[in-house]
Amino acid sequence: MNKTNKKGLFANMSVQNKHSLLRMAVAIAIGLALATVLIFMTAELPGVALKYFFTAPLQDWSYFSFWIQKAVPIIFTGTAVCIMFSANQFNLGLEGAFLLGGFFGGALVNIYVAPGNPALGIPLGCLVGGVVGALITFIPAILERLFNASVMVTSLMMNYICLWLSTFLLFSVFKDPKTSKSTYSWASANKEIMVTKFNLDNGKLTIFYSLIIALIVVVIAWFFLYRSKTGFKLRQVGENKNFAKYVGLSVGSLAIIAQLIGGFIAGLGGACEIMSLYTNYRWVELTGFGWDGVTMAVFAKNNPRNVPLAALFIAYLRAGAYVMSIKCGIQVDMTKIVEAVIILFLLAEKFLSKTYRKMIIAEAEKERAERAAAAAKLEG
Amino acid sequence: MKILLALLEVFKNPAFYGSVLAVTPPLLFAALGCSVAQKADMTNMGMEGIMLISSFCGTLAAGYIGGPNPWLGLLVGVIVGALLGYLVAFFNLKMKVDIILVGIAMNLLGGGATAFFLPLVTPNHDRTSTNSIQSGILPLIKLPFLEKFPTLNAILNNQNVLTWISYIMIFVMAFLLYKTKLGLRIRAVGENSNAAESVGISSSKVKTIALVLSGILGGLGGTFMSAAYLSYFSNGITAGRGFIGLAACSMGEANPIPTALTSILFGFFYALSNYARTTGISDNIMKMWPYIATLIGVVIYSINKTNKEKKRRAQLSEK
Amino acid sequence: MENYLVMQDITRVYDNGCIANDKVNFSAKKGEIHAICGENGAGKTTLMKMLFGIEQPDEGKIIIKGQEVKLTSPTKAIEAGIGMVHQHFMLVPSLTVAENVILGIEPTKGMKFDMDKAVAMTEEVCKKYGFDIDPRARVEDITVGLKQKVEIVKALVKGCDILILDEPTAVLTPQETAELFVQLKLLRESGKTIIFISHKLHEVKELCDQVTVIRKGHTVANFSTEGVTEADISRAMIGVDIELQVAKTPAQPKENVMVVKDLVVNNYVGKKVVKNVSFSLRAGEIVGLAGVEGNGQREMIDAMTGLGVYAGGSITMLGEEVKTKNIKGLRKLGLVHVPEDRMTLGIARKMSIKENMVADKMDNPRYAGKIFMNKKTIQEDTDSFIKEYRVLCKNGEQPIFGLSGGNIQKVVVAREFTSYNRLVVVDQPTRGIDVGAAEFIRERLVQMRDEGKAVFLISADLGELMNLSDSLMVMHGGEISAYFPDITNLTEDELGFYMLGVKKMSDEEIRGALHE
Amino acid sequence: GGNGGNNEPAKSAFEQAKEAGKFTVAFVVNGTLGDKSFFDSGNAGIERINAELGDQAYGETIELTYDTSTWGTGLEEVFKTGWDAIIVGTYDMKEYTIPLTEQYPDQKVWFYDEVWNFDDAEGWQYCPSENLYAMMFSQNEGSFVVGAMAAMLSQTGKVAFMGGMDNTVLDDFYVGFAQGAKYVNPNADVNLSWMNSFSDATAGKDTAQGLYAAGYDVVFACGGQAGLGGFDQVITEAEGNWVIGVDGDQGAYFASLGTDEGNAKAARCITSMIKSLDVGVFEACKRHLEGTLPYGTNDALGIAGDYVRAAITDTTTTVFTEEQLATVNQIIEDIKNGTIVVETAFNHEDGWFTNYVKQNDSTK
Ligand SMILES: Nc1ncnc2c1ncn2[C@@H]1O[C@H](COP(=O)(O)OP(=O)(O)OP(=O)(O)O)[C@@H](O)[C@H]1O
Ligand SMILES: Nc1ncnc2c1ncn2[C@@H]1O[C@H](COP(=O)(O)OP(=O)(O)OP(=O)(O)O)[C@@H](O)[C@H]1O
Ligand SMILES: [Mg+2]
Ligand SMILES: [Mg+2]
Repeated sequence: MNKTNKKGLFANMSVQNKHSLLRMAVAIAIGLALATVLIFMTAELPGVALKYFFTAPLQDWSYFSFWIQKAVPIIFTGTAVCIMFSANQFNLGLEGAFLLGGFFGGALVNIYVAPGNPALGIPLGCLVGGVVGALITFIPAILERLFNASVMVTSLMMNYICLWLSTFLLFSVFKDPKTSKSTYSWASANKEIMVTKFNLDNGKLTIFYSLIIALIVVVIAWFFLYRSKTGFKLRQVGENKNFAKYVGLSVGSLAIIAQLIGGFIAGLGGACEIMSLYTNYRWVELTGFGWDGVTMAVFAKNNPRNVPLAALFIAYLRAGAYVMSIKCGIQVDMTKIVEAVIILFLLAEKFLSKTYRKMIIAEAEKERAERAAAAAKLEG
Repeated sequence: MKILLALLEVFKNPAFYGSVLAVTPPLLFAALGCSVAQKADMTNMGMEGIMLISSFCGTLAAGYIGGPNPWLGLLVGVIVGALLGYLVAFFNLKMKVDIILVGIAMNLLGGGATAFFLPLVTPNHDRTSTNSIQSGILPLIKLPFLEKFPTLNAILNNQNVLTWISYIMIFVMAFLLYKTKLGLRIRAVGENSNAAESVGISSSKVKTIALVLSGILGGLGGTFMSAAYLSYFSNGITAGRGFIGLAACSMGEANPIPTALTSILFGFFYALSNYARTTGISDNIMKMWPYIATLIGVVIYSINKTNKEKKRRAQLSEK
Repeated sequence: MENYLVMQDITRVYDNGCIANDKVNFSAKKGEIHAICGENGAGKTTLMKMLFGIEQPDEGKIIIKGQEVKLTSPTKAIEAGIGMVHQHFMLVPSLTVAENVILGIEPTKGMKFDMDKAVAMTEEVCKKYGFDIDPRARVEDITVGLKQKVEIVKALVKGCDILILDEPTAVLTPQETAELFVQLKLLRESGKTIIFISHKLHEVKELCDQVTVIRKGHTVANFSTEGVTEADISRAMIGVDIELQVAKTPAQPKENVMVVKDLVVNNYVGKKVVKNVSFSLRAGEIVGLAGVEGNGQREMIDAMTGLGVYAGGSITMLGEEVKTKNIKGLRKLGLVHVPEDRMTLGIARKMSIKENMVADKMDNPRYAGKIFMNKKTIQEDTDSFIKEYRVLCKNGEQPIFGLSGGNIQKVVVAREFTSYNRLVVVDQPTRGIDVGAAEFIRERLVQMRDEGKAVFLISADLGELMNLSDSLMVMHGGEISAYFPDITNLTEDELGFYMLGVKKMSDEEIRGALHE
Repeated sequence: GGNGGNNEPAKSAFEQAKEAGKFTVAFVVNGTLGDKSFFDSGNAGIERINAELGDQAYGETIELTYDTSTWGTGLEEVFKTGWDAIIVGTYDMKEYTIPLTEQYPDQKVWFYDEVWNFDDAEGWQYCPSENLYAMMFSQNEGSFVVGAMAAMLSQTGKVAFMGGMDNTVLDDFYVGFAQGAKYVNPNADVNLSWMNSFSDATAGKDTAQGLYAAGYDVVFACGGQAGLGGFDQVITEAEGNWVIGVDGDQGAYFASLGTDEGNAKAARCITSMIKSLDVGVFEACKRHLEGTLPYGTNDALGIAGDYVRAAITDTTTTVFTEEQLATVNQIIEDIKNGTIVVETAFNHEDGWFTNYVKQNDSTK
């Protein structure tokens, strides 16, 4: 059986994997081609615009930093969604979890609990953000468990409740009257911006510590899902609920655990985002990162290990588009169109199914030929 | 106390009820659209995106083709809605993409494409709304005979024609789902597609039709936003109404009348949040109410359903 | 009289390679009720699906009224005058009877669906053939018996001349059955051809004119019911070919591991399907359970293994009431279970072989610590399981859905047999797998018995049952209809009589299964 | 459209201007254009620079979008590109601007709508930049005038201020508006409502609806794009309900569209409180080129220099009597000569504004 023919990278890959890679490549190509068309349609200097769109994040450190910065929040929410989707839980409450995680954990902790004390504020902020986030996803989860209420609908409603709750608290209690929509700044306490970052090359490269936290979360999430026994159980629930029940798992509790963890990660992400990018809290709209998390999980096939790559890809598009927008006045919203198109083609099982059959048949032919050759050799 | 009195004042004001009627239609269209799809066992999560795109296209058509012609805009909005409904069906039924994820992609597309094309198609390269295109507004229905009855007059007179259509649509959809051949097939396919297939009904065809209908209603809802609520398209103009429609549909178990009542309840709280700001209650708190109400509603509904199911089982086992 | 319907040399091979029909011949005359009999899996339903256009024959032809027809869809079949009542209900619960009946041929009045016309159409058919159904009642509110009648009306209203009934009485009470028969006879009088599938031979004898017997995809007999006895039909159906004899010593039963006493189980619609069943399973003994599908075995096994609930009586395992334990608790006590439905219950499709092998072992400290899985042990043990159980695969990392059916079954068996066990419940352990693998699994079962485990074997393969079991129970109509403490002198014919309800033992004899 | 046929790597207008040695000005919008209000007004200033000072200067508007997470990077990007002067404003942008003024000492910043701390080294957000010019519009003065006009026209004695989001600049609008209304009608009830958005027109429409329904018959819609929703609402209200625009001459804008609906909106817009960012922008550029721009100071741009004023449209002259308009003119004169001292929301201790609202708004 060990007929390893060293024909390069793809030689040892199964046909399924090859095809799924091909499908991903084609989906991405379609998306990028569409982006190119859109740019040509709209830009005054399409060449320049294209250059920014495709290469900006690699052009200098500050664009590079911006690229990484854009990836961080969606690494958090993407990982969160991976865990929930792995257990087949369609809890869409991450928007709310991210927002309130940022509000309570990122902002209020640093303003009121640990002012001027990043050493306490950051870890405590992360913790509080996570707990708040977990609470947000827990509510729909427990409602489904107790009353069988559709978690998708209740979690969507939770998002808006979180939004208006936080704006209410912000405007009626915590707002700094000097500002239009921000809390007091925690920078005031220690006179300098508390966001912690690496500054390399004279401050041109700025990488926030939140990236490190995000990557740690990814690693833990991966270990959790694929190495820990609870994670294994979660995946069993996600894969086949009846099977999980049959091997003796408590399906209901595991479903809740998955949602709690997802909410925790999203809330933690919100806190990190607030603590690294801002010196005060100022979100009065849903951030959209929760939905991005779903996109990420789709791209990553529900495996946290792939999330950073997926996030970097999307963030690259977004960073490029943003620079292009500032330089050439092209709307950043273009990336959303590209993302939507990629999602649709990436997930389309029937997309390129004819090619798949052809690949399969070719593979089978090859195998048959090899076998015949081997048989001939034996005889000869 | 002062606040309660002020609220009472609001409830005594007939214009408040007129306002409830005026803010409900987009929710109603969305909810009815979700319900017709849901009846065929298709969760139309992409309602928000469908509404946005059809609103956008409708506005452009109304403004560019034949000067301000909102009726044309309505037509185009509806056609675009139908096409998008078909697109959802295509990706789900033919390409086998999970229906929820098609919906999420549709919403992404809705937000992205409208915002992206807006400056390209408006004469002033507007970034936020089509203010520089005159797309007009659908006519208000004037009922002069009502002027003798001030209360009714405040509630019913001068409502937009699309508002009336939206309420008529409740009965149209109820009729369609419960009194027509198509409705029967939609319900049959949604509940047991094997049963439908076994008598020669193509379930994917019926599901596609249901989603196209859903798209049409989404188109009406979207056009309402830009040709009745406002007179122009503005980025994110639907502001989550598609999602609320989905929730209302879920609470009304996709049956047109309960779904419509839920939407109206939602509209009630929505209007209340507008009126209550002059009573001293924080309007952010008021804005939370519709969602909390829906949340509670969904829970109560689910409890009821579970109990009913239990009772049914118990009854059966007695036999 | 000329044959009204002829199915000639029909062959159907399913995608998975299963030859469900192999040159089957079947013909029926106008105005007769023609029974098709055969064991579970003989290919009866497959044959009928081809007649109703759901499946297409790979070979052979279908001739109606002397004309060859191509039935490529149910619509075509309906046009050709064929109606079918499926083995499982094909009804939309929330719709009314009339709406269900006219689905697909809805009458309209202008834009409106014409409910009155639909009701009238339903009533007309009901009146003509003597059915008493309220056309405006919701299907979810009516009894199972009525539902079955709605299915028939559904077929009749489309003007069918040939009516297929696939096990219509499986879900009916004797009274409902009797009532149905009256109506079927009326239909016969009005000139309809009825194809009637049933495992209940007295029904066949009572109702039908002709009977065709199918065994393993072949037509084996065709009689007129006039001249044959139930025993004759039974003999034709049950042909046991014992492929291989697994050698085994006589059993030495020890203490009771599980005791089932006066068990009552209701199915999901609340119908009592297990009626006061009592027996016990002893360590060191293989107890076999025979019976035609749908006689309460499914529900009883679910109750025993904690997957389902029971309404009355008791099930105790090693003295503990099963009801009070969850599945995890039962597994701790040593209950393992190879389920019949391996694809939806036995495996997680997209997970690897390795993960499927250890899915139930996460609370075993050998395989997982407090938090993490014990990767190395899992790797080593699963590799050795794969070797021991001869699972044909590339390696343990391969997703399980890529395996053949038989190898999937080996994985399930390996998982269950290598977990801590005192009682092994195996449901159709060798269905659809090759001879070698089957023999292997059977040997393991005997080995487990010899190690002092209690084994409960449920199988549709009578050869397997008779070869492996130390004692054997037969289930019929929700009751134990026979208990053989010793099966050395048991013949397959005899067994068939009990399974098909031709014979029943005395209560005393059956009580022996409890080993008090 | 593209520039097909041109094989040369094309140069952007900015690069061309740089090569031509022009003074380049970037107007940075922390949102997007199209608000028919403040940002559009600033953009008009840029257009005026290109039109009137085009031989020496070149200006462009850069939109950072409403995505707050991009603002820091976006602003830095503008500095890095090498614009000679960067016009930016509002409180939210201040924290990003401070470090950049140090990092890019060769570039000028013209900051609007925020008071800067140039001298108190111990104080809050100290920024001793010699390159920063702060323009503060006295919106309270203009608001006083439109407040007075609102009270003159109101039949119910109830007028309302509908702001985008609560901040000191917007508070300053309210303070002037309320004081002006009370100046004409000491019993006036001046409601303060927030739309909590500068971009969502439906929020403006909804807010306005609540206000009109509660009997506030003149509404000062003060919140960019969101405020425009007030215009959509007023045309569905009965005669005798009015709206006041902000930042640009919104009445004139709607009239200029020439449609029925535009006319209807214009006919209900009694005036607009024009806050001429365009003038501010243009004047700053002109003064910079002349070398007279006072860097390192907070420059107050008030009613005196016509930086803020009440728009007079056809509607204004129709709905107000000669007499009333004369009074308005008198008020303007009195503010200019200091007879009327307009209160401001700036420079008070915390809680002052809340109290001020309580005195003027009966619902609070
Ligand atoms: N869709 C299918 N794909 C693959 N194999 C199938 C399919 N349906 C049935 N089979 C197989 O074909 C064989 C005949 O099945 P069929 O349903 O015709 O049996 P039957 O005689 O109706 O049995 P029963 O009495 O249990 O209803 C069985 O071995 C079954 O496993
Ligand atoms: N869903 C699938 N995806 C990929 N490969 C499959 C799939 N199902 C089966 N195979 C492969 O096809 C081959 C034949 O499988 P099949 O189930 O038909 O075997 P079989 O002849 O029925 O064997 P068995 O007797 O063990 O059931 C096997 O090698 C198996 O690995
Ligand atoms: Mg069958
Ligand atoms: Mg097989």
